Amino acid sequence: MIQHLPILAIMTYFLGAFLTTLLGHNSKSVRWFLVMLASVASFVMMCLLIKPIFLDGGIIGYWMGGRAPEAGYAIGIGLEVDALSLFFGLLVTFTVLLSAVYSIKYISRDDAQDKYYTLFLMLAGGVLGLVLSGDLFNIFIMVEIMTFAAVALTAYRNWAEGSLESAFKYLAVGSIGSSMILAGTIMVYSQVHTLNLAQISALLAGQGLTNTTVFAFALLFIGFGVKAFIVPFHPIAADAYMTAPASISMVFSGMVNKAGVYGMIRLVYVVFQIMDVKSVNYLIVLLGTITMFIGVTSALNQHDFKRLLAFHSISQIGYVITAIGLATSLGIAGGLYHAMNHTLFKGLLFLCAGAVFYSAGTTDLDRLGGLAKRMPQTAAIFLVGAAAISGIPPFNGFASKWVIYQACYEAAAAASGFASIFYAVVTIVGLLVSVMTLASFVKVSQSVFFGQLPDEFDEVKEAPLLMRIPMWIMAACCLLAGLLPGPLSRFALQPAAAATLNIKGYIDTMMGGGYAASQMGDVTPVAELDFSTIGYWQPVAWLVLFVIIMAAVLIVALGSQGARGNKRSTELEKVDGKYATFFGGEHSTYSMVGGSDLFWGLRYNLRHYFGFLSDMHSGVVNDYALWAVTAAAGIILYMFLFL
Amino acid sequence: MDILMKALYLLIFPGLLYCSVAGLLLAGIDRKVVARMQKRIGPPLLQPAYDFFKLLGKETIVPAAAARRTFLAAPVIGLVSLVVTAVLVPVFGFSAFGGVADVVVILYLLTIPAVAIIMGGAASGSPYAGVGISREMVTMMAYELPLVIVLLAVGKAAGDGGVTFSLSKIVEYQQANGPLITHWTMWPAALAMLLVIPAEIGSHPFDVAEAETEICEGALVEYSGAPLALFKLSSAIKLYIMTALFSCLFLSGWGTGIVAVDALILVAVCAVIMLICVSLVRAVCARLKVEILFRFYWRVVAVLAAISLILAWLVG
Amino acid sequence: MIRFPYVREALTQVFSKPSTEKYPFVKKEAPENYRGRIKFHPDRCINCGMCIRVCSPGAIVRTVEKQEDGDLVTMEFHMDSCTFCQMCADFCTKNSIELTKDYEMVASDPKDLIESGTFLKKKPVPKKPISDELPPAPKVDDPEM
Amino acid sequence: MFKKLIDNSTAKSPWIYHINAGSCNGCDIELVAVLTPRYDAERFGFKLAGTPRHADIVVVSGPVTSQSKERLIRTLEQVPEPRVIVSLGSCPRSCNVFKGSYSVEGPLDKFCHVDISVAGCAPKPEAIVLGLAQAAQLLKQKREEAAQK
Repeated sequence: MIQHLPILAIMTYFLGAFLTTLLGHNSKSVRWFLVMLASVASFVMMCLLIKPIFLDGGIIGYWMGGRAPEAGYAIGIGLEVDALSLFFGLLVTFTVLLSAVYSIKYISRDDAQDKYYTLFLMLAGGVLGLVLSGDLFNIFIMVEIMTFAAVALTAYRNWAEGSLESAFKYLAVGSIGSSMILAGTIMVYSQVHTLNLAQISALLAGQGLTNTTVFAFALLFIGFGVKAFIVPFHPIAADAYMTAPASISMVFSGMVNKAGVYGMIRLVYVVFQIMDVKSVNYLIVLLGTITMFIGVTSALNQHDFKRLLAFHSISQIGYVITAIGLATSLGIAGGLYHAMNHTLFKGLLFLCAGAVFYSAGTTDLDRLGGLAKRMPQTAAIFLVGAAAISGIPPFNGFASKWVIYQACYEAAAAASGFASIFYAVVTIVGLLVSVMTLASFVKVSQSVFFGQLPDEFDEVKEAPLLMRIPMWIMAACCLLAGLLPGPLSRFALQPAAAATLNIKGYIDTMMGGGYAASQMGDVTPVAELDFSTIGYWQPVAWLVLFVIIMAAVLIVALGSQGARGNKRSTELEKVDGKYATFFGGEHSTYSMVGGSDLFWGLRYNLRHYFGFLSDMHSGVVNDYALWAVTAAAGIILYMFLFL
Repeated sequence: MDILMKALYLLIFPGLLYCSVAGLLLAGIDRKVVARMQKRIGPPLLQPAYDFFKLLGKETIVPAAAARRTFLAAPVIGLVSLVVTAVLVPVFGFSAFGGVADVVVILYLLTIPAVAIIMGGAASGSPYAGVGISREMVTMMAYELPLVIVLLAVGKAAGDGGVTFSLSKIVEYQQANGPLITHWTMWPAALAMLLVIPAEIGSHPFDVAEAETEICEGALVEYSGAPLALFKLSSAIKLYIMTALFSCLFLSGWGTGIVAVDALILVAVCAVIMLICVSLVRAVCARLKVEILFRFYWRVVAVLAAISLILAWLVG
Repeated sequence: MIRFPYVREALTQVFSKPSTEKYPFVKKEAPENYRGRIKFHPDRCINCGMCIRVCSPGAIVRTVEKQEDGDLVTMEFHMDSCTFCQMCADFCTKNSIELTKDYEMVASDPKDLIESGTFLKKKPVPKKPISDELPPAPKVDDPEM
Repeated sequence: MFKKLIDNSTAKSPWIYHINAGSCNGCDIELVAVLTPRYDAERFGFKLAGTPRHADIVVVSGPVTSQSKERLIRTLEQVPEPRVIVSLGSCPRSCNVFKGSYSVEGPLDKFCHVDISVAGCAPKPEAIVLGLAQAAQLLKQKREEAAQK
């Protein structure tokens, strides 16, 4: 039974999509029932896999139609679920479940909801199929399904300004990525005459790197890079995240770009097994560092809540890629940890943006303000998300970033000469990016939730309960993931990181025992995992701290009875100037410091850099495609030069 | 028992009581000495304590435009995180939560008080606070880069070939090899750290965020009474923590071994560090503009720290 | 980029005597010609009203009470309304207004800032029938007049 | 004991907020002179606060002009209790030479109770120090009265 679960989970999504189109056209309740059923069922199936894979350390191989390899060649389509796949599978199903719950209310005002849910489930099925697949061509097909569903969902609110445009950009640049993946698949096939990942891995390791393989690797790497939206393929992500509905933005940042990250990990570590090649490490770390820096500095410049979040999404993916590129067990664990945390807090933040959009009708930072008085719960949840993404203890972002810095700096210490300085600089950039992340979330909190409340938003209501439930769940997860790094690393991260390096097991599960040894000769030993430094803090101490803070806050909140509360500012000012905002004695008027005017000291000093960034994000799809192709050419060249 | 000891650490010795007393005393010394440098008599030594207690007795006004909960919770969060930081900074050989003490943890914990001020200011709904938090944030980004580089340089120098993020390891290294300040490679980093301290605590030439003559105390504009008292206490504790951190990074490795005596010596050392980097600079300088401040930290102080880092890599 | 001037100045000052005046504990003489608290000598006033005419803020109030043997004149100098320009004292022919060196004019009760003096201005002696002789020159220094 | 500590501290750390309600600047300059090394009001814990929310003592100078009246009242309201209002110079008490002007609405005690008046035009810094010291004592008294209630 267990080995059927992965394919069932994928099929549930696709079946749900099919049935939603068929039956859900007229009836809201049928639609919701189908969507919820599909997402809950898939999530439960993934959860059922935790025990055999995470805890028992097993790997599930599944041949569709029972077509096991014949004569040493894998002809059938295979699914292979190891701890790495399951890790991402869990993220995907969890995100889909929460997003589905959120969508019920969020999408309720739009028309063509059945199409929304169909595409939504197609997207989910595509990503889940990608991460569970053990077949390279199947991965390409899933990437295509994912991309086209994502493009259509980006343009779902086609009445909104720019949505069709950004969908077109996504389509154009995304197609470049897809075709790279297809081309890479063809190259691989021409070399080893098989499409099964396990077999490719075994054969490639046996044959060593040839020009064809290097080219194939470069193409696949670029393809998944486009799907992960690393710089310079990122402008499409910024547009797509901004114009897509918030529930879809959450899915994008929670799983669509994770699909790219998963592809990279699978490629570098399992299929091509070239994590020991220093030049590839440098390239990945460099790309990751550039991605996180450009992402965060672009975010500092944004005027739109969701677009800002989109750039942060790019930046956080940069962290993940950097950590993975370090090719140490600590780095992989940190990267996976951060990938998970990114799903949690970025999803949370996108949901907050959605709640603001739902209630106030806009996400323009220069127009919003003071919503904490009208939407206190959303504001509190947002603060949790902001603290988590900026890496403030005790939330999860801190824990994973800590591991990444540790990994970076240890890599720096282990390396010598130029490389060590390079990794040290990466650590510094990482820490700086974290501060800049904090800065831009200060900007958001000041411009959206705090500051002055403009009159036009005086009647804004709190987001409905059905939207708040997923947000609270994610907020709780953010705290838990930060407080319990020990169990998490023991039960999820260590198995996943170990699976990444357990190539022999991966191959043998699919192709039969001893296949890896027969093809590869000397089997790469599983690298030792050293998590001694992960037990870096005492969660109990932090829990105590958290309780103390809560108690203190409670005492203060209860103790100051004399202070007046949340009355309407305008009414109160008429009777009593005492509670009016100090305005140098003037009657307080709306004079909000606009979101884009914050940090002008920084912006003034870095004006040339910011100007360059503005020029770079020209908004012209030709430019973006040109960037993508140029970068692709550069990466291919690099691979040929140094591999 | 373990919990009890932790509570004791948090509340009494390296925690709340000790660091408040030390911080208020240091702030008093600072005000007195600055006054003497300016040819004045200056306030009594206990003036910061008087200020604190007076503010406790004042009325607390929450403006109608403020987001009440955040407004009141912000000072508490800032104070608690500072107390935790104080517990993590070793007093010479003594360290309350030995294994936890870590430079990155401290780096992040030190951002929380600034974030608390920013959140409180943002929640107060005042445009002055808006300007204040923007300046606070820019100041923070300005000094964070050199601070990061300094910490990494020290981590490298004290890593004995490798690197370490652990404060207790840094202290151990200094116990074995003498204070890091005796290594010439660390001199630029020490200088950079000295210049970071006044910005971190928001003292005079770098107090753009709380410029009371320009933007009415910036983020604190709407605070009164007890919350304001907590903010003032926080800034005093920050004074202690930053100077103690300096002494831990560069001057540690000795001490009598008796914790009570060590604590007193630490306060004295902190006072000396503070007189050099805070009081003297404060007495002779006029407030900077925020963009000049930013440029100064990224172009001068960060470069100083980076020199130290590179030297540590090359020599060590 | 940033200069730290006056460092030596600051350091030497730490060890030198502060230039602060220890005012509330050690009283200090006001400088020469300081125009402080008004002192009114009612015994010299002749009720000519010149001071009231020259007082620009109108800080001097005169109340007159008719009595049998003359007018009971009360001069009130409102120091909380005064500019301390000394015009009244300068114009006073009898030197009955004096601006002292007392500068500690602090009051929680506004009445403490009023300097007042009362004197009786006697009615002139009934006129004698006009004689051919010239009347004797009036005595300038007569305080009773 | 804690209460007594607060009471005593109240007299020792009075923070000043200065409002110029149309003053000619004479008194303002003298108030600043009080903070200079020569008079050094910081000896007694005085400090110029930047916002009325931090203030204990509000020092008002100048006759209250029609332009400044509204702002003055609003700012005075925003000072937390206990507070002491000190009038600096002749103008706030009586409008001085400006009385009767079409643009002057004063004096100050039309709008609020003035606790301490410092006379002089402008007052000598010593007088201001004395007045502020008295205001600090009054502050403590007010604090004790408020605490008893």
